[in-house]
Amino acid sequence: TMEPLKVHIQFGGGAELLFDKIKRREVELPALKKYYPDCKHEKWLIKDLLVWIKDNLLKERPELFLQGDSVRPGILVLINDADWELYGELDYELQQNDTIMFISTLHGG
Amino acid sequence: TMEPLKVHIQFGGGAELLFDKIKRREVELPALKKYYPDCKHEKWLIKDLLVWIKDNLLKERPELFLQGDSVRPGILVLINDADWELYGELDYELQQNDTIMFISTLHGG
Amino acid sequence: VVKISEKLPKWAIERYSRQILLPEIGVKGQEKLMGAKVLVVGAGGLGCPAAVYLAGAGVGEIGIVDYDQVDLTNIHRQILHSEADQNVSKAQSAADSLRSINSKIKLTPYNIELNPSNALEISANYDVILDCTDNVPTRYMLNDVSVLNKMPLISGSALKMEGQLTIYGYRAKTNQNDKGYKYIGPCYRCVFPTPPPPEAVGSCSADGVAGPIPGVIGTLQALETIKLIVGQTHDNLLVGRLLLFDGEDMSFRNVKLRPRNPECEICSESPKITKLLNYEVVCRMQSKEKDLDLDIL
Amino acid sequence: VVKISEKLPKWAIERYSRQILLPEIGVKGQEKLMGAKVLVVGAGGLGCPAAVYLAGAGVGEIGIVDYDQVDLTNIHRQILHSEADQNVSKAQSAADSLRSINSKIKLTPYNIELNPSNALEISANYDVILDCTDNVPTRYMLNDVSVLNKMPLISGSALKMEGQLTIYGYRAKTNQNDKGYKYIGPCYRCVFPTPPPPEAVGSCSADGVAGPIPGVIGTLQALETIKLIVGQTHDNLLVGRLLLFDGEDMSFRNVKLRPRNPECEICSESPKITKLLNYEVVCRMQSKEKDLDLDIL
Ligand SMILES: [Zn+2]
Ligand SMILES: [Zn+2]
Repeated sequence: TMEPLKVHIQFGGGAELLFDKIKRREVELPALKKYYPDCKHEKWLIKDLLVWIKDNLLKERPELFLQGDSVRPGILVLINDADWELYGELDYELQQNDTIMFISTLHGG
Repeated sequence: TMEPLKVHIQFGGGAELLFDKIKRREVELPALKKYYPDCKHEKWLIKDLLVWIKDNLLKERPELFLQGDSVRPGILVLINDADWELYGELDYELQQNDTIMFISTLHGG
Repeated sequence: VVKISEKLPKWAIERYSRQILLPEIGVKGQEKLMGAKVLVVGAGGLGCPAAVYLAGAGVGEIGIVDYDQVDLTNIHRQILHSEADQNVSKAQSAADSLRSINSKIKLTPYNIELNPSNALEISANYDVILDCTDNVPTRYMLNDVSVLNKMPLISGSALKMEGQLTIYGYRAKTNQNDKGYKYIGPCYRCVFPTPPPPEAVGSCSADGVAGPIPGVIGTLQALETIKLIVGQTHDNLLVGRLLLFDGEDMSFRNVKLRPRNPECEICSESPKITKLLNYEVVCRMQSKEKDLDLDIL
Repeated sequence: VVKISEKLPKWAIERYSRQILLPEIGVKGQEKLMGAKVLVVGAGGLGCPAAVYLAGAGVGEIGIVDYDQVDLTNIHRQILHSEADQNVSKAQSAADSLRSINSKIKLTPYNIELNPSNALEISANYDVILDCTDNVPTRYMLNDVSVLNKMPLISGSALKMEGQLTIYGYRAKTNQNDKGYKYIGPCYRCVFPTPPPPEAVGSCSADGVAGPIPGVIGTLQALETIKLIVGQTHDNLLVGRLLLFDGEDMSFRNVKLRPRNPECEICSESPKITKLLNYEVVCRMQSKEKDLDLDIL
């Protein structure tokens, strides 16, 4: 369908500082082919979302969020409250209304 | 439909002591007319659920859970994490997969 | 980045620097904290951790009310009292501990039972009340005090492995940051118009409590008090929301409460209750729950 | 209802009665608590509340490690230290406060820096480690200690208005109540195989922290430790789950972590790491984060 994909994006643990200090966002993603005409697959994967976030939301110091084609060490990615490793990490296919959280781990005491 | 109605019932704050100390249950309710042939309405309301709970789950001292046709003072009823007063209390019509919590308020310190 | 304040002395900026660094607090927030007066009712499992973090944060005046004396069975959770404080007034023992933590704030111990004849007057000296008590009649009384004196009530409770926390009687009017100028949160009676039957009420001495349970709730009471004082708006506070905590599996839940009841007996525009009542009669319960002799001894 | 124990003396049954009343603890649980040995690493914002509730609960032996001295800026959150303790060793100050709360337990202050040459030996005297530290290299070291010594690690952290808590290295084998006999929870390296870049790491002295934030997390560390000691099974513990707390709006979230990594460098069956490393080199960061001189002064 051409219905836009709605996902909830949340940042925490300090990761929100790279995104205008906004912790919760609701975003509507256009059809993937419209956004990335050269893309080889049809549906939004988390790796596409990371690029979209970098292009659209990331305000400063992208190296504090991304490293290579993934998130930097120390940021936990959660898909609907579960570690993205349980869902194939970068290759997870986004579903309508998913909540994707990026949580920077804390080390203070 | 004749599909059974599945609801999550949760007890807390001590209310679980009246229900075999089980805090979380998943119950399947039959068609209302089957269970209460004399019932005037078609769909399960919370007031019907209270009677069903009394008949099926309540093990002891019903007066510590029910008073008249409602729950006793000091028990908060929550429909999907919101106070049942926001949804018409006894007359709320149960929906598939609803979570209904009965939380006894605490007074200790 | 942080501006130097004209009102805050240098020692305060240094001492409280770790919280002044927070955008939520800052120099302005620290000034508000140092000008704030908080009444903590109950120097037990909730009141001890609540008061210690308020004193640490530099809240200008803290009153602590408790008529009881320190008992050895209290010490596992009432962290301002030590073994040497046995049989000492809890209010006094708590105030002494707090003074050793922060000599720059005013501490007033009230070694009395708060009751309908003294509660309005004592609490009128403060901006916020913390309900850290352990019984139903006192909880209804503190609610009515909070409404009659127009002070918010930060209400915590704990029993066995569970805790609950919310703020009653919040008024946006007193908070210049709060856009919803006329908003008033529910009071205890809005949500619980009728007291529970006495036989349904548990207590820490009869049913037990794990020490960290009131520890967590009391600490969170301090946090909500600090946020309230520095001017956080009601959507960030536990106003119209109740926090449920179950230590058995470490589950926390924020549930939405009903709004203020326009017919509420005490907080509506035309209240039936206009002065304090006899709460032991209203609730058919005693407020002084003296420690029971345990069967196991 | 509660049976009298042959092992527990009468004074202990009385003193700890409020928690013995809990079915989760009982006389058997109290015996386990009094026989348990817990190492608290860090006597700061997390370690103070954690240790106070462990001492209150009667944990038999508590070791407290901290190389640092009490500074006035610590006191708002490090509740075992008072103004008079400034420049005193934090480990000593904490142990003294705990002794006044409970003289029946053994307290061992370690006024040293835990490092790769002493960490395995010191921690081998204990059953559980609490990570209440404030820096990345020490967190990786404590994880490796926990795995090499086969001890669970109760790991808390706090910064600004947020806190995180989980248990690493849990082994069902050591818990006779746990049906999943072979279950082993993930370790820190299973979840975070690579340390974060140094420039992405915040600290309480540079970024600030509200006192009640480590207060809540440290108190919950004590609760998880108590539950672990009395034999709660891993589904009730924060094993394979991470608690996220945001004090800004009082939201709590339990999120599911990945399971143990069969290829983990340290906790797999054929580990690459078999002894402690130089963690400052591995993490490209210093562990002794000395308090910065603040710009605002
Ligand atoms: Zn009201
Ligand atoms: Zn591992």
